[in-house]
Amino acid sequence: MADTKTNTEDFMRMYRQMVRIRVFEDNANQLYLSAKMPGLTHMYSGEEAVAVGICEALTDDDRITSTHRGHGHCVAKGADYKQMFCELLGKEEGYCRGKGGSMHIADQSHGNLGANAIVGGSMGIATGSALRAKLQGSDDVTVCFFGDGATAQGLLYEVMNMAALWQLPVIYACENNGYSEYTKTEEIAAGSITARAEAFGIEAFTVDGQDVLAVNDLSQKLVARARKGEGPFFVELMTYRYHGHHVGDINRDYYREKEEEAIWKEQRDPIVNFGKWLSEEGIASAEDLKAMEDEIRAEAKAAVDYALSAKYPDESEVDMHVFAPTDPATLRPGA
Amino acid sequence: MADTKTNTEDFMRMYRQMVRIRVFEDNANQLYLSAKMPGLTHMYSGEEAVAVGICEALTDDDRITSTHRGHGHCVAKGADYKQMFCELLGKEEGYCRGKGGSMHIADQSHGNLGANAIVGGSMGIATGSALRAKLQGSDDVTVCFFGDGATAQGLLYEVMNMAALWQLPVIYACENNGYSEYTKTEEIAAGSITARAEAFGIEAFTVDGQDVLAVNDLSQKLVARARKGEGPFFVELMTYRYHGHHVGDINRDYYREKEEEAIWKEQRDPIVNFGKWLSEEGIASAEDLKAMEDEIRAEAKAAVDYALSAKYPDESEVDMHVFAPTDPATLRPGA
Amino acid sequence: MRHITLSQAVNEAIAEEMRRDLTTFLIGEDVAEAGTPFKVLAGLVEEFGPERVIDTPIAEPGFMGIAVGAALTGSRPIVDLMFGDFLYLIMDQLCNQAAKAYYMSGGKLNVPLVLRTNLGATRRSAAQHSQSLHALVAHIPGLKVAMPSSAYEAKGLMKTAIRDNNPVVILEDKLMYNDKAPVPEEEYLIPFGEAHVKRAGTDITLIATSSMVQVCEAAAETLAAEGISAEVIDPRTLVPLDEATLIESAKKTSRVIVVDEGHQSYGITGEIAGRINEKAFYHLDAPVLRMGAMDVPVPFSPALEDITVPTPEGVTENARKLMSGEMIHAA
Amino acid sequence: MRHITLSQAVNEAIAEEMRRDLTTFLIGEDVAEAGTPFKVLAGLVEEFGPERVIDTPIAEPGFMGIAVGAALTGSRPIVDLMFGDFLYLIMDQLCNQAAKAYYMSGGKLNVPLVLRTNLGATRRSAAQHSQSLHALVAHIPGLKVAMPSSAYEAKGLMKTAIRDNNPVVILEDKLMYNDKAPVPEEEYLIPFGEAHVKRAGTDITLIATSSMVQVCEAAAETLAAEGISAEVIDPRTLVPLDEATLIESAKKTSRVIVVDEGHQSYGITGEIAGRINEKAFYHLDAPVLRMGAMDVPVPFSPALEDITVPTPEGVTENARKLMSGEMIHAA
Ligand SMILES: Cc1ncc(C[n+]2csc(CCOP(=O)(O)OP(=O)(O)O)c2C)c(N)n1
Ligand SMILES: Cc1ncc(C[n+]2csc(CCOP(=O)(O)OP(=O)(O)O)c2C)c(N)n1
Ligand SMILES: [Mg+2]
Ligand SMILES: [Mg+2]
Repeated sequence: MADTKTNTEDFMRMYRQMVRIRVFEDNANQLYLSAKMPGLTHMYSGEEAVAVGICEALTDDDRITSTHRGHGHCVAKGADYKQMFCELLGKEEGYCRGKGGSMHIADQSHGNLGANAIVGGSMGIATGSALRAKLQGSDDVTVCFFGDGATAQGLLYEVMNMAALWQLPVIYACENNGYSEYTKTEEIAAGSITARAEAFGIEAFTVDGQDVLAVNDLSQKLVARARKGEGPFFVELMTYRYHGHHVGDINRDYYREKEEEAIWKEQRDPIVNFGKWLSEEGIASAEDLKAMEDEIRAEAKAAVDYALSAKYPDESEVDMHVFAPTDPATLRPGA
Repeated sequence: MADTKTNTEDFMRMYRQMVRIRVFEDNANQLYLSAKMPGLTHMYSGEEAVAVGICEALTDDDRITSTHRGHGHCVAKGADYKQMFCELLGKEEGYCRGKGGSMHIADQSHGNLGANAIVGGSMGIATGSALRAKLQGSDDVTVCFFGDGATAQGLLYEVMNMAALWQLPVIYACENNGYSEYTKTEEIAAGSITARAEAFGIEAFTVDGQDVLAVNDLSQKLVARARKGEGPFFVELMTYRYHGHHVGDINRDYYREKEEEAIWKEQRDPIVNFGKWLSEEGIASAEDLKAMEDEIRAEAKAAVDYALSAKYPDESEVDMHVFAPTDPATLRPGA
Repeated sequence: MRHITLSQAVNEAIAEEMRRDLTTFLIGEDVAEAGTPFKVLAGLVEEFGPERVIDTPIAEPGFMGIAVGAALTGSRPIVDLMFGDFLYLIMDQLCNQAAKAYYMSGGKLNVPLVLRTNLGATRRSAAQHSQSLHALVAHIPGLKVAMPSSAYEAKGLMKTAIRDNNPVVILEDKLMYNDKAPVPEEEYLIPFGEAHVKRAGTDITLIATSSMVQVCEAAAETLAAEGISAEVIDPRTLVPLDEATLIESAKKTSRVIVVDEGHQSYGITGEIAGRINEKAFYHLDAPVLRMGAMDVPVPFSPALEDITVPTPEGVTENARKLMSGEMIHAA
Repeated sequence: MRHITLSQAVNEAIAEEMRRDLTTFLIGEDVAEAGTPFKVLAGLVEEFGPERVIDTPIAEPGFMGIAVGAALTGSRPIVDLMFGDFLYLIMDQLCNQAAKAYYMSGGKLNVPLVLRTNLGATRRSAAQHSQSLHALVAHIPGLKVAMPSSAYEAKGLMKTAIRDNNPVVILEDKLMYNDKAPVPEEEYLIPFGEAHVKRAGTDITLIATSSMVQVCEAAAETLAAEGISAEVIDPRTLVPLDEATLIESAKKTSRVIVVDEGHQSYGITGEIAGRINEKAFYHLDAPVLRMGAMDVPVPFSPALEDITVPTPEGVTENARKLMSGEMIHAA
């Protein structure tokens, strides 16, 4: 285990970020249940150690691509509650001016290239970001988040092939939460997921996605190596989603058992277990952690209230942002 | 080596089929060079042992899917010269009434589901044919031919995953001729091609694609196992194309060396080497083989002449075959 | 007559045809136990078993290709594509392979396959889950395209599609799954290429597809109260298109609005308007008006999304203008 | 002025822009040493090196996605798609990702990317290598679409495309690569959304895209000999579309034919005809005629292929009919 003294700040930030994700999702769920949120959303609760363990190994210059289950990545990469809740509610002050919503949420200024409603849709984007880094001699690294279900998309193999051939600084992070929608992973994935990456000559790892320190430790190493041009890498993170596939997926007995959910929630919760460790190590008392959580909950409540009363974009915005402007001066010869 | 006495007929048929392919391509090339053929075509010369070794392990009920380099598969699966040359020239008596041409040629009645001008485009089709066999309780096997270059297409991994999950009777036959168009395989394929199949839990094999007996031997075994429900399988066949990527690709020094071509042609020719073996084993003399070839050349010449003077489809055919008719009786309730 | 939902209608149609023809099977993501996210296929796996109601991995190009191969060799697959927006992923298998096989083989190989998917915005699902992409498939020779406007059409068109010997794309409006309509107990099929006059009228023709039929019926109701008699016509299939019925109505009323939920530009309203203008030109009192969805990606925000699609008010407004002889774009 | 081929024009445009802007790069299959099968990019890898002229494996969705990611983060990729028929393979990355990123991010992320590909039949390449699929991309909000009709346009439009901050699809006619046209030595750009009157006329307007401009110019020549003065207009970009110039001409001549090589049904002729009918209705003496390619997969046989696309004779014939006041479809 790392040197706890010097790392106290890091540990506390990781804990905080995990709680921030959990609290965000609790509020999102509440907004749905009280019919205040338009549409549906996919919650990240239970998987916090994955996003946080990885994103804490990244700088603001590093990029990520996210998924339909994107709130966790967004928070972990440094986003604010206010603009996130505004986005969730389709308000003008949202990160995407309300045009994206939950499935396209992103704090673009922190290197989040966007949640994506196409399963696997961002695999090319992440790889392309890494190609850009290599071409421009920049040492940033891109992490591509996707689920176990997304490994069925052929695009992954196309871009892994090119990433391997060109040694791109990209890390493929497969969040294996055991399910894609209402189907168990073993029913939709033949063979071995990591072996698939290895077959392309890509070093692949499996890690406990409920252990934020383990995830962070591996991520630190791989990010450092990717920066030096030793990429790409593939990581399979074993995790679990607590809620249904989306907020509306309430009765899920037909595809997964209550006992299974209970075991993960009660024995493997990434926040509870990390909290225990922090206390045991004398880094933070249970009270400290409780106080932190309370403060975060209060912040979330304020953000939700703000977002609920924030204004919608003006109707005139409907046909704005279809095309980015091009400076007319650029379009003159020689310019 | 197999029991030569009992297999004489098989050996001679394999030899004949290989020669038939070579002769077909020689004539196709000639038609191109003399500007008698519309468009371009991709020649199979040099790869004959692959198509023949595999197709000789199949029955007429077994299916294949073919590629842009499809004449070899077509001949090997039992097609006639006359209808093939007619197709190549866009004549009404062609297998596809002149509508398909070289890149869509197929003797459909022998289970050839078609050449395909989309690289990788037939991988789903072959797998679907195998799914049909399984659903309908039929014991036929489908072979999917594709090139090394096609392994870059994500579709392959999508369908291999499903074929493995559902244990389908399909054999993926990767014709590794060292090039995709003007690029060497090592520049476009990271890692190991067979390992990619193995990662999906599919048994994979590599075989010398210039040795028709080795190919046929392996194929017999895999086809038999696939019939029993032990599929899918993957085979990488190491081979070489003698001509350019297509008939128009004449100056190819910039991407491959003349010496390399010479070595394959002079030392590893599948027909010459098998012919030698047949003589050594006392199965057929050099004269017998020469006579066979002459007879085939004469047949080809006759077919070419026939095709050259055959008629084009009538203009009225242009909008025929857009939609297949549906018997109106079927469209009545209860019918 | 009993009233059932569009969802039940689709389910019944598929069940009836699967009973009738053992070569049919369903394939797609979460079609079995889950019965799709919209629950449209609920119960089918219980009746037909997992061999004929096949759950796939998330690999749209792959399972579409597999369906094409099965169809080419004697099965009749019904492919479930969870969202119409995923059409982009399967275009190659659908348009390069399925649509062209019969033609390229000179009539030797055909692809009896149904692709069912959906369209429609205003469900707060944002730009990648709200598109109405029927124009893309209608443009490709070799594909038939059907768009049911109620449970009645959903059932009758689906049954015809399954029996057709060609690839047929059926697009259902995902906001209409719970809408009820009268559907006979007795079996019926709706032939392709026969438009349906949903409401007869004499002053103006409203041609509408899918959920826009409801929109136009509502507009017609308002117009009727104002003494304007609107005829509402649902083409039901874009390919084949029943041009004759549309043109006949245009000649009768001399005024036409075409309403559709696909993006307006380079979409299907241009085709329909183009044909009517060409073939009923000398009977028209005013230009054919086109009302498609705005040419913008579908925004998430409810404040924006609702204004991207045609509404009864918008149709009514345009109809009034046409009727009042206002010289639209006359400058 | 010097005459150069369309192929050279494209090559020059790309080379000039790659010299000017170091964030540009080329990516595609066999673009480097081979310079593409059509040799359009020959020599570029020698000047710019393999880092900026990148050969890919045969993985169109993959390298398209990679280009989108590079564009989103500060590069300006030029993607080479060997045949326009492969558009089907990249539709998801192009239409769900590239086209929508700017909008979905509320204007925070943009995708400055050029996709160059081709169109055009009569090359004896059969159904999967001969399609003209511009209608599919023109329908999707967020994509600009350009179609050069000669070497001059090919150069000027390409340079503008590379400098544009949005995804631009450029479709070149693959049979025109060796066609020469006068191209200035000095640098020039052609603005998007400005149609070009290729030939002025007063009696009838022929609106034509890509190689159909040549077809219409030939027709105009024949018509001139018969005393009919035809105006030939090339929109140059479908998105944005210079509606004003088209409508102005229609108002002037009162008779219009729209000629395009995409399939006629649900293609771009409907859109252009629809807009003209709507906005120049009261000035038209006859319906706008549409001439697209036949609604059939492209056949291989030369005997069939040549009759699937519009020809000068066909255009001339239709123009004569319109001029003679023959009541087309008047029944
Ligand atoms: C291309 C595509 N296919 C299907 C869907 C519908 N869908 C949304 S999420 C999902 C399951 C994804 O599973 P996984 O990748 O494991 O991610 P998880 O939801 O478990 O985080 C599916 C099938 C989609 N959005 N995009
Ligand atoms: C989807 C697609 N991309 C690109 C092409 C152009 N193309 C035709 S053949 C070929 C090379 C194929 O290489 P390989 O699969 O190794 O087959 P080979 O030609 O060597 O037999 C390419 C790139 C195509 N026809 N289809
Ligand atoms: Mg999952
Ligand atoms: Mg090869």
